Amino acid sequence: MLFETSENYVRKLVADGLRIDRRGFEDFREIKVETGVAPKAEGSARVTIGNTQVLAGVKMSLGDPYPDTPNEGVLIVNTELVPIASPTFEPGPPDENAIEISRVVDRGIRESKCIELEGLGVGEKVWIINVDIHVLDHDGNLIDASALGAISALLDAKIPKYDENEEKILYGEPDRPLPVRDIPVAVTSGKISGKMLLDTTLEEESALDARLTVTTNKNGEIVAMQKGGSGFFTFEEVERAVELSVEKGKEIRKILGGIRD
Amino acid sequence: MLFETSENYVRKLVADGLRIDRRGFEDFREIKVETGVAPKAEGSARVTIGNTQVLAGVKMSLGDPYPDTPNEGVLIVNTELVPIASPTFEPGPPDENAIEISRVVDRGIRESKCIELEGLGVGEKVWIINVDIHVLDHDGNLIDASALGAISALLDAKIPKYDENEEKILYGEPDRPLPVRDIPVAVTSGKISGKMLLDTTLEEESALDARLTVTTNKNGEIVAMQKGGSGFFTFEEVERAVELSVEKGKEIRKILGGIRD
Amino acid sequence: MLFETSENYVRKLVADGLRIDRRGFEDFREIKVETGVAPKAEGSARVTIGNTQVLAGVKMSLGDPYPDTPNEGVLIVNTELVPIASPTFEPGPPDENAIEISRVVDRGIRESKCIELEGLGVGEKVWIINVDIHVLDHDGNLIDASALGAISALLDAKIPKYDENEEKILYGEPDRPLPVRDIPVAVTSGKISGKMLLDTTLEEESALDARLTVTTNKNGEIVAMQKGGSGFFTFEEVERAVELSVEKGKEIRKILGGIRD
Amino acid sequence: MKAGAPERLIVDGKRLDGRALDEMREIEARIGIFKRADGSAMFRFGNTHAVAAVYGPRELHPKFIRDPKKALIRCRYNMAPFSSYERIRPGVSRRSVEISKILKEALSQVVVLEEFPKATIDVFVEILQADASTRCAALNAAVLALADAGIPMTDLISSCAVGKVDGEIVLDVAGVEDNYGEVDMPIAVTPRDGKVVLLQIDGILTVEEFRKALQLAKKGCQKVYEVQKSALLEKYSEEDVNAVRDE
Amino acid sequence: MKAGAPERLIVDGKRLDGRALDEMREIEARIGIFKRADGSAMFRFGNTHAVAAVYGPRELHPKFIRDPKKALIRCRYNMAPFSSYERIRPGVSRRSVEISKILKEALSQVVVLEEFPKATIDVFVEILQADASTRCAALNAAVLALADAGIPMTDLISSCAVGKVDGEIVLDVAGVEDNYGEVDMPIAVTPRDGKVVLLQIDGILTVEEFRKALQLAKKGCQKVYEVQKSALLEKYSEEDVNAVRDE
Amino acid sequence: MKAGAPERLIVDGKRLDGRALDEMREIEARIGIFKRADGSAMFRFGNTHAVAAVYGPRELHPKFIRDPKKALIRCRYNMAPFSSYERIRPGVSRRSVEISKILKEALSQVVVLEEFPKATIDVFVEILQADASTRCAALNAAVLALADAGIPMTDLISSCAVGKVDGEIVLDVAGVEDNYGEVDMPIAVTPRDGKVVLLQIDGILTVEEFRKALQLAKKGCQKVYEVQKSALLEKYSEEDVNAVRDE
Repeated sequence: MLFETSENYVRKLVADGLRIDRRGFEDFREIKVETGVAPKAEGSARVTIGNTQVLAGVKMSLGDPYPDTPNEGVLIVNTELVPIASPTFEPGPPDENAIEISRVVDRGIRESKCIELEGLGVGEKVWIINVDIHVLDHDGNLIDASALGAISALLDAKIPKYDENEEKILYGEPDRPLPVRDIPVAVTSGKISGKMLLDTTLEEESALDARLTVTTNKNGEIVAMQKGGSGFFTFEEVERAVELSVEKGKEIRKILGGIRD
Repeated sequence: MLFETSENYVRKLVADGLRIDRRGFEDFREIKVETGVAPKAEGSARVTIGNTQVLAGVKMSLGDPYPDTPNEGVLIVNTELVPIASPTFEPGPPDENAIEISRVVDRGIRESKCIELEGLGVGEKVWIINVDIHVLDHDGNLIDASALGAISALLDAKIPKYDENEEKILYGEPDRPLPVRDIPVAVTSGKISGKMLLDTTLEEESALDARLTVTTNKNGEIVAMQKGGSGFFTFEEVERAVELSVEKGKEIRKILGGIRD
Repeated sequence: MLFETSENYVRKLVADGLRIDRRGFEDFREIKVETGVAPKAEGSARVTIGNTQVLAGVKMSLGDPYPDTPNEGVLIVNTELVPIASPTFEPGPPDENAIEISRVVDRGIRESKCIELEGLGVGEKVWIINVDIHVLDHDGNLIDASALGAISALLDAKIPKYDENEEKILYGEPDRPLPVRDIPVAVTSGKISGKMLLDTTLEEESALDARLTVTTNKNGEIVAMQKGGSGFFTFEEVERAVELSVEKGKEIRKILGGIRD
Repeated sequence: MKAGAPERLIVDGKRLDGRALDEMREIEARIGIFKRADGSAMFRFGNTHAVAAVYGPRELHPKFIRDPKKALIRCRYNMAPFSSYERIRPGVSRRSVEISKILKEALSQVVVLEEFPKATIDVFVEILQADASTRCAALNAAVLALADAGIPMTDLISSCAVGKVDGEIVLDVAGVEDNYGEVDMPIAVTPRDGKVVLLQIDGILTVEEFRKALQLAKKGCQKVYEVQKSALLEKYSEEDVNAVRDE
Repeated sequence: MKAGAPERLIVDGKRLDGRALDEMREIEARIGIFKRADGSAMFRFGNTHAVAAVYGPRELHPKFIRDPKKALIRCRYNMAPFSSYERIRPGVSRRSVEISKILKEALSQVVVLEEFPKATIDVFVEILQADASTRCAALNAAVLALADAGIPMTDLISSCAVGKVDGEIVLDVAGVEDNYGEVDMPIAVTPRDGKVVLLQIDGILTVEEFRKALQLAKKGCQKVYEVQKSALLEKYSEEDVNAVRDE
Repeated sequence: MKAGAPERLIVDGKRLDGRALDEMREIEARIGIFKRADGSAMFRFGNTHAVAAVYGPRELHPKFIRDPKKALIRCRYNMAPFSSYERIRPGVSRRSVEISKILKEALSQVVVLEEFPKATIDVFVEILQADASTRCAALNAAVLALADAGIPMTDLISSCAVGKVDGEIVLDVAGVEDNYGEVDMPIAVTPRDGKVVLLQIDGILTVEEFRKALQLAKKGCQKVYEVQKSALLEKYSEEDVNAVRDE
């Protein structure tokens, strides 16, 4: 009941051109990125977008390559919507929402070819790069926050030394930075009452009809896209979402500029 | 309510010597077998018995043999009662009904020794033969239809070429037919109102007390048997079911004669 | 209702210094240990403590060592609270109670270093020692009974012969006894109505506030400890539980003296 | 570059299977293919073959997940184990969970859910043969099965994929193009209203290329719609299908 | 032919363990072996050792699976991890699911289910030692546990296996025969009515051999029945067991 | 002896990280760190970092597991995959199930469960960095999160670990000591009443050593309590926290 009232309130407000927190439709909340927060990880980052808080960690190990790319590293993205973050998150294996986040983030990284996977072989083995996204506090826009956490942790990541005689990874002893050559940024446009909004809060998402996540690279090209929600977009709205993503992607990419310095 | 009425109606009819679709107690519905329906499978078949429709596919890969038969191929039968086929089938891992079908079909193939598993080694590996039974439309007699689908798909199957230098299976490039030397056929006798019926429909199965599946080979020998259901058979009924299976098995085996031509 | 009455009755009785079966607070029920009860196991034992009945079996196979102990055998303890033993046990994977028993028993064996794991390498492989605890009848004090079953089965265990040419374990042909150099014994003190009781029955456990399991070795040293239950112990009670365990451990160890004769 | 890739995928303006850049594979659609289901249909793009069945509207269990105002659509996309050269292990994968979710969301846009409060409408799709665009074929079959089940809808859904191959934007990627192409972009629209109800991209497109791809996709979806309409009209002549509002 | 098989399994009309072709292993049965269960029993064929416990009739959850007219029997067949030379991994396998199903179906034939509408009767069987015919031992123990629990039954069930070894039909296959024999045929009958409530065959039998096997199985089941009856009578002398109708 | 162990872990009465035998690592505690949760807190021993969130009291489903007289505490202890050098696979392990159970039992001692019949209070703990004593840090964070949620409690809980390293009893085992030490003994007490609500030992202690360890643990828990109290007082000055009875 309370929930629905909130939903209707959001709809009405947006129809009137307003947002609860008085932001403009195309404004993000404050974005903060802190790296190196998990010292036993090869790379890690805490991203906050307003009250939304996501931790991402990169762990590397040696394993088998895919048969058709025998010398390339393997990227695996996993998202855990741990129950700490929301009363609606249940313990257990990732549900369809967590899986969708993982796959959208994965595609942004993979399709942008931002990681140079080609040089990541070690003998017959290759580096397996696990990117784990751990959502700690859910106040909306989890896809953008998760994607940002993932690329931040990758930018922070150092490949550990490997002792070939002992056949042992020397965790805690970084060898060289993980080769990252692009910075994909996901920007999600939400649709409420026929309007397009960026960076929706959880409250706004109760009234969300549809969302379109557009991930762009540093050249301003599209590298991945994902429509979600049971609503629709017109062709014009799709093109507008692309423009917004290109534009906001540039701004957000600047925030990450410092990680590799 | 409706269901139970149907059940009682079937019972009464059968007690009077009749079937809903006016067939004789020992008549099958029309059986159709079409092979090659899944071109990316090594072998495949669509079997329809009346409105019951089953798809079976054979996929082959290389894997480890059982320790006590190091040069023999490995047969694995799996049945999926996909929810497309019936309002009572649920998504999820195979339940006891699906498992029973798999195991009865498996035993018919395995015990009849119809596949020459002995020649299926490739170096230290052997061919793993996955027979997947996919039930698409359920109108009764799933065991007979599944068994028929499995042996039809095996008769249709060609072993793919193997590139020893690249250690790669060349799917889509058949090398030779899978060696099949017998054709086991399962015929299930259902018991309703104390009478024995062949090829029961779904509606009839609502009134089924017990069933006895007898699988025979081309010599008219028994190769496998399975009693199911909470009812019973007398010793005389068991012997009658065997006679029926031998007889009907011969007729059904003729239908498959053309697959290997 | 009945259950709660029983719980209150137990509490009142204990508060008055009495137990339902008239035992003293520090008395065990009769303990019986029979070994060799599962001839296909490398070692086995049936332990009864009053009406509580536990079967433990040791199965050995060859597998990979832990990376940091390449020449040591591997111990794995698993407990199945099979539904045969109690109306409250459900089929399915071990629940938190079964897992706790496994881990407490495991720690007693592991930390006492009672098995000489060091000599259990076979080429690149090592012996994997599976200790399976199968609870058949639950009348309380499962931890002590399970621990006793596990060490009894280990004392009974013989390493099977291994045919190096055939790379095959010759089950049923014992080579030598499993090297066991200590006998850890777990003794659990239960707390009811502020009193400490040993060897609680199932009925008493309905009124149990907390329990403290202390496992000791033949030198009378503590090798493992586990507090359970939502109640508490005072520091004095903890020390008393230790004394009781040392004392009772000696008595129980005598019962096992004959297994290796 | 993956091993085994052909040198070129487009030669003299033609694709390796002989199609023009804006040419689809052969399309086939049929409805009413199963007896047990309340509605059923098949849809085929060349060697990509999907069958769909609809059960419902029916009671939803457990009660606490019911929506008092409208029906819930549940959707399961599944690949038959023998649909692909590498056997597909039975059971859900992350890929199938994601596709099931986006199909469900697309279908929810056109079904008049308010007509069946508290109920569920279950849509099951099996991919019997897979040669790219399986999610598009699944959606095309699913919407026909819904129509066959007499479920009221505001519009159909027509879906196809465009892609980028050898630097060119092409319609209905298939076969070797699927393995070595640069971009895959499945899309679904409501043919009468032109609403985009499914859209995904894998791979790098400039904004300009994306616009071009969108236009080509519109054409492809229109082609799919024609075939879907024919399949429905075929059934029309046989029986009363006034429950299918969109025809 | 599997590696390691002995040359002959029958020498001079005797089996390798010294038994005649129609001779069973030693049989043992006892009831009331556990305290917690409502009924319990053990049954042993030589080194095949099954224990069974019955809980119920008791309330069935969740409610929607209850049968308003009769009780449901649930059955779990399980092998102890250490019952076999190769450790049995805990948890269900396809084999254990199938055996649990056929045991449940056999027991449903003799229990008077109509006396306990909406309830469940849970039958749990553990195989503590396995040397062939474990499903037969399981069923023999289960039916005794049901009797021990005072569950009304129309008859007992007695089960054994026959097989074909070195070309001969033999009773109660065991040990090396189980590994290298040609046919295994477990069967279960109601001893008074002669109803066949479980029947399976693995391996090739001519129709003539099958008839011979059936006759031998009848004899075996009768032998099992005598032992079951003794176990029940032993309990008889101790307490009132009038709930056990079949004695 | 495991490979790679340093020759000595204590040199001249100092541990390898420079601490005295009875010295803890740096401790940090904060409450109210998350927005969504009803209560939240973090607790850190050096590089061991736990965060906890509390949801509830809230309705418990399904109904038949409710306790009509009091609330149920449910607890989940989980390690983030990147909290350790070896990646922790997501999902429950036997270790995490056991720790969740003993944390739940410890918390049940101090929460006034009778105030919320039929309800559940859910306590979730994530270990973000792991360097020994994660269960102690988890419990210290959890009890603060409960206080932050305004759940009535009879006392706090303060937890730390003692151990035996190079033959000496030391406080707050960490780093290399955790890998090569002889004994680990986590303990938790209610700081005002001195009740032991969690206690485990791994490794060999004489009775005498155990007594010494208990005394050292008491001191450690008192130190933890001071930090917990400060964290609560910091919040005090900001808002009305009279629901937290133990201050």
